[in-house]
Amino acid sequence: MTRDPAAGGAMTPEELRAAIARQFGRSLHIRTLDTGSCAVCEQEIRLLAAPHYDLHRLGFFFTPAPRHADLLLVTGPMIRAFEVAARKTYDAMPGPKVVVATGACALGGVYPADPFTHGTVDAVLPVDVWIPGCPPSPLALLHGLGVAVGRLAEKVRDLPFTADDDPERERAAP
Amino acid sequence: MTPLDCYYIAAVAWAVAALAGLIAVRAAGGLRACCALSALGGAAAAAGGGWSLLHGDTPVMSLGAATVTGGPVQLQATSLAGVFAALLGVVAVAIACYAPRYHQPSPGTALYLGAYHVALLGCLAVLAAGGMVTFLVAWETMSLACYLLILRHPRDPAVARGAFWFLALSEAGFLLVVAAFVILSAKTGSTTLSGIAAHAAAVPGGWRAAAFLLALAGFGFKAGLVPLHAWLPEAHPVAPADGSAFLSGVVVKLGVYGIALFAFRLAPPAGAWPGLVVMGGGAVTAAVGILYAMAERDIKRFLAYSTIENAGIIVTALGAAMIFRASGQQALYALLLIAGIYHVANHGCYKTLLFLEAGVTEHAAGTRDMDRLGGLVRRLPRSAVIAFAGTLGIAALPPLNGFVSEWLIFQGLFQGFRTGSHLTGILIVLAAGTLGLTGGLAVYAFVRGFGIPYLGMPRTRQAAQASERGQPVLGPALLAVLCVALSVGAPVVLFALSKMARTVTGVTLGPLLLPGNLTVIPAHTDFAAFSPTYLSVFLVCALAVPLLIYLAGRPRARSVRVPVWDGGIVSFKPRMQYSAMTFSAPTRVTFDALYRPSVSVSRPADDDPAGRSGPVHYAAPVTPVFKRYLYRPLVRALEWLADLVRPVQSGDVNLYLLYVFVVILLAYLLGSV
Amino acid sequence: MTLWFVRGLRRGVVTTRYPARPDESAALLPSPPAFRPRALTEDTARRLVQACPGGALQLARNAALLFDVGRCTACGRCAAAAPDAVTRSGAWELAASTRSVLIKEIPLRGEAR
Amino acid sequence: MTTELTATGAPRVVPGAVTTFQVASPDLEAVVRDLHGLRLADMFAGGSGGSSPRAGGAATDGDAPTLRLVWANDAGEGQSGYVITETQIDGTEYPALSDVAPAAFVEECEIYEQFGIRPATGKPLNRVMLPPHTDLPTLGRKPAREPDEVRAPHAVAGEAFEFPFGPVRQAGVESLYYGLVTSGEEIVDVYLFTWHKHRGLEWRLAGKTPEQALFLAERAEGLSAVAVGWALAAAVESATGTTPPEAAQRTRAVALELERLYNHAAAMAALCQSTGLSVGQSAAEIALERLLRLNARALGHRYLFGVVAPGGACRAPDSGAIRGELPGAYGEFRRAADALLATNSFVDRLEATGTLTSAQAAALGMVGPVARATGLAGDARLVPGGPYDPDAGGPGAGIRVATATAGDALARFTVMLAEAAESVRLIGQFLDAGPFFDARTAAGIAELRQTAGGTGLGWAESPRGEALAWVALDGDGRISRARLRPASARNWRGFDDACRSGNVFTDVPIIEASFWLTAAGMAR
Repeated sequence: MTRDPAAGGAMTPEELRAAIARQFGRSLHIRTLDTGSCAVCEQEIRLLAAPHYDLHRLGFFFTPAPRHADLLLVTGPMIRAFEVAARKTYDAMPGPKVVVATGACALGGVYPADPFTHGTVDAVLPVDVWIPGCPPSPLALLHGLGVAVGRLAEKVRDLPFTADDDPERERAAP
Repeated sequence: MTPLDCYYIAAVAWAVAALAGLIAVRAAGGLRACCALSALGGAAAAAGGGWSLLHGDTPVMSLGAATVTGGPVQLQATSLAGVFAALLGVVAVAIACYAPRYHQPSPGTALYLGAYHVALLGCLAVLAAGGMVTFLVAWETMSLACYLLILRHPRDPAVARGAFWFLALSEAGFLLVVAAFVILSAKTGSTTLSGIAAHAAAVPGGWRAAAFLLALAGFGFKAGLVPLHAWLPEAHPVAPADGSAFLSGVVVKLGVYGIALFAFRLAPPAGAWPGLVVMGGGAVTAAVGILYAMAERDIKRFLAYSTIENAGIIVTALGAAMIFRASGQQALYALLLIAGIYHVANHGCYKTLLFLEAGVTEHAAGTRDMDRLGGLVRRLPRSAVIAFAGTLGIAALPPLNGFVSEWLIFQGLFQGFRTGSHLTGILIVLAAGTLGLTGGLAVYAFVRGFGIPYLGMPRTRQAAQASERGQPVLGPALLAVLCVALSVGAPVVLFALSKMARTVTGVTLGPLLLPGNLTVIPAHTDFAAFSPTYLSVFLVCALAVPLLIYLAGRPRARSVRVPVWDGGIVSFKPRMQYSAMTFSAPTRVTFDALYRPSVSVSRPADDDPAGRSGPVHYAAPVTPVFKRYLYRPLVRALEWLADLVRPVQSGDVNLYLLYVFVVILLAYLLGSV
Repeated sequence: MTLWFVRGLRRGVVTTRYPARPDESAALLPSPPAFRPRALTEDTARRLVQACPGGALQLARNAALLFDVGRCTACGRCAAAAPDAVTRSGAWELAASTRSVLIKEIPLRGEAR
Repeated sequence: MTTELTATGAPRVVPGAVTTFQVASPDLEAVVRDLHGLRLADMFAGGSGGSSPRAGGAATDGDAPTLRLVWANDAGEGQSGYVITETQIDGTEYPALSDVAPAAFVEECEIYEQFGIRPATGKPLNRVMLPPHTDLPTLGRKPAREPDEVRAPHAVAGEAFEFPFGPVRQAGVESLYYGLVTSGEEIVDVYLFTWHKHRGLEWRLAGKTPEQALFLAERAEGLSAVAVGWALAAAVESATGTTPPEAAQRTRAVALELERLYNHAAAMAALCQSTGLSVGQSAAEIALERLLRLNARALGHRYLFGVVAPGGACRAPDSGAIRGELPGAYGEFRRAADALLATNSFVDRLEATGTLTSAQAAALGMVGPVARATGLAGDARLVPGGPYDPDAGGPGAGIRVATATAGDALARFTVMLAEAAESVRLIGQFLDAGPFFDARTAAGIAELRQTAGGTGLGWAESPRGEALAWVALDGDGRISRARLRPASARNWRGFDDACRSGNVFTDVPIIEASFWLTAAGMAR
């Protein structure tokens, strides 16, 4: 895969977010890529544009053309047979570009690496942001997009996922 | 020395070339020599034509005493014919530059070149004919020679059929032309054209009308007026490329010349109706021609139909000119005559160019089927550039020449309101609308005609392996330059043409057309104006602007080159690109009534389960309306008549003697009455 | 179209204010488990690892439970396997720009160390 | 109940049960002709005894796979049931069934890819699952040679061209490749493939415990997770002779109807999108989102994952939440639907678009709304037994199966609307039918009886139509061969016929939305 600086492959997330904040300001275009999902992540992504979530108000837009896309929202376990198409899509995007692995499949939670699938997206594409969840709800996706462009802080960093009688618990719960 | 002397030089050169062709073309050297002579003749004819434009008509001069033609050969260089002669010369030069690389030295080529040069002679004689007998003999010579040059490969049945279509229709036309001439000369008692023109007053209106209509039909066969156009799409594809270039570039124009001859020089019928008839016929021809062109995938058939369209445009202009003359609008009369003749010159150039390039394509890629070509712009860059110039010209896009003449024609037609009669005005504007539709479709058709073969991916292996090594370039390139010149140098051309118009119509257009400073106005200062020269310059500059902007603002960072976005499919295949037929599908759907396509989809056997792999055959051929509903019945009727008269041909000598006797008797009786 | 216009007016605004304001509908979402170290003995942990279908839970060498939040599908099988040791974390803003921060180390109960 | 069936013996469908017949390979074709009154619901190979492939390894070339045909009787009136014919295939060929029953064609291709056995007639087989030029593990013997590419040579001779669409299509939809062969306007032909989404689920399921298998089965086609999960659970239960508690059955039924509701709302949104009616799309999506939130509140997951478990159900629905929310959410749905039906620009685009005749639908074995829109009244919920059976304590008055006759996109849409109304009624009845179990103590799950091997067929009516699952268990209760057949695996094969019914290629998105299938379900 082409990992030239212009294509944003080898940037550190900080540089990348700086570049995005500089270049895209308040409008960022999203290309989605299904590498073998079960169609639920796609439904949730479609709902991002629905009245309840309306990601356009935040300056995000879906675009069918990777040429116009700044952010690649990848779902599914990256099936090997789809690798060519995935690389093509990534290469077709102008840099700097962000790759967001979306959903437990894309993070290796459902399918192991085996003859059929790579198991995770980052086996093929340089992932910049990971969004857990099966499926990640539209709210989680919004948060993920916010993290991707550096508008929202990551909260998961200081979540211990240990319960009872430690103060962290309160911060974790909404 | 007069323009005629140039014609003599041309004639001699071509006659020698014909002989040289017949004798010497077994060797490449002979081929080149023959073509050199041909080019010399062409140059002479062009010079003579141009000269006679400015010089005006020469007096009729007769050669020799009684000859085979039954009377002295009468010649005259008229300025109307001058334009056509100049075009003839230019086309001859271009083809002479083209032929040596296109043809292989062979007996077939020898015969072909012989016939071709005889055809050139015939055309020249038609244009230089001062007398009706000379004209008719020359005309027939030209037709027969053209028939022979179409028959380059006589053993191929398709070729034979195409050639026969040409011969049959030209003979039919010839009879009508003869009838027209006979009427006029009988009524005027003169056999020279200028004589007929002089005594035109003596011809009763009815006879004038009859003569004119006969001539219109007769020459209409050559000019390809619908529905008399059937030979063009049949003959053009089967003839060699330069042959079909010659047919479209010159022979068709001679039909136009004949119509102009009868409409403007010889006894033209009075009243507006003949003009309306001509204009209507022209408009219909233009529309039908371009519509059928949209349904063609064979490049040469496509170009042939586009020739029909352009002939229609020219004839429309001439018809409008007749109308304006009848309504006393002398300036517009002259303007439209000029515009029509201008279009003759333009079309002669770019259509010849395009046919020659079609020949290059056919030799380089081995097919004329657009849907088997593609991507030629990379394989044949030079011919792509040249063909692009021709395409811009024929699509009437500035800065090429087609735009100038069509602009003038439209400006003339839009002034139909000046005729005074509402009905006429409306009809003229209707014709303008039809031409507008035609022009739009022409752009569409030639986006297809250039885009499908030259752009995209090669659709077949031959197309992918096409190479322009050894392919002729000079001839088409010459014509491309001429196309640009005819547009940039429009004021000069118009100056010459206005001289011609003055000789023909007696109207001095000068300042009404060219107020100086390279501007052109359509006969009335209060209507419109533009300057082809400045427009061309401006367009070139305008082209430079985005380039400069790009150069100024191009990204400083290293740009990344990635393949075309194809939706991520594994491999993009040539069959996934627009084909010629699918590109024109919208038109074919819109004008369903005309095309009557018979759609047929055939899949693997119906008992097969859905989704089984298998080829799907799809075809939507267009119904050849005119052939089926006009010509086939005619042919049937002829055969029926032939059967009727067969008994007369018993083969019994005595019976034939009886016929002779009866005829003599009748002649005697009639004579004594 | 007027019909739709009127409907839209009558329908009013349903759009969430997130991220400006928190969205209460997030409380309904399935969320990854949170573990009670007190109740997390070694064999409980082993049961949890067994129960997890996505391999999000693993036993680390230093007797800690490795919980990969990224691979967790919040299927609830671990909670079913050991209700006393596992509860609902309620966390849902889990996006991370570093894969490693999604992998949590849950200490097992004291005497296991 | 396994009996011999000769070519002449008429098959006997036992209502509400699965009757299995042994058919000798030579008789198979004749039997298929006899059975042709029934609907060929599925066809698969493998699972012959205990010698089936384990996870990670293909079977040895030696074993002769068993060919199983599943036939459904859609008679309704308590007569519905299933018939399975088992045939031992020796060698590499079996009688060509797709010539008799066209519905079998796609399965013939799958079986060739997975087991290397093919119909006796040498006719070409398409590529369905296996990507080209890959050496993926298969369930049985590898095919002798690569299957043909779909619609390999298109001899459209320039009069038409292939409009390539996908696999990466517009944003927010699944990867799916269409070849639209169009003459510029109308569609001459359509073919599609989804092998780039093939996740080898059936290969993965081999060797899994039923619990692990269900986790994957739900993700075979996430938008009908409940139906596929239920089908697999039911298959396991019938293989082990377990009967889940009634409360759990009702839970599954509630979940299934909730799934139907949100799917039809989503289909409505997709239809609006495909017709460019964004106001309608927003209205439909408001309804959809409310239904999804209802799912989350009632059963803990927006898409109802993890509700069904082998032997019962993990979670009990929150009756109060459903009673409180459903009327409002469905009201949104209903109002949007009514407004759409009153919008001519919308209705006109759907009318006479993507028409499928009932003859085609029957020949291709269509299921669900697609089939019902052509007048075929099949519905897996009509099979006696289970929570829907009025005689077994199910909702009164049974199920009113909504059908239409036109077979076009509009008919499918109206069928969906009627089904949504019916689902609301059914949910109400299930909630009234009695108390659910307490979810915290897993009382909803009956212990699976350990049996030495055994096979079972399970079914459920997903929003897209009948979902089937078949399992063979080995001695220690693990799955030795599982067959998943979501409705999408069936209905895509009717898609190209619907597209070819005189449509222009801007109709294809509408047809796709009105079918409302998933590529995931087809590729598995």
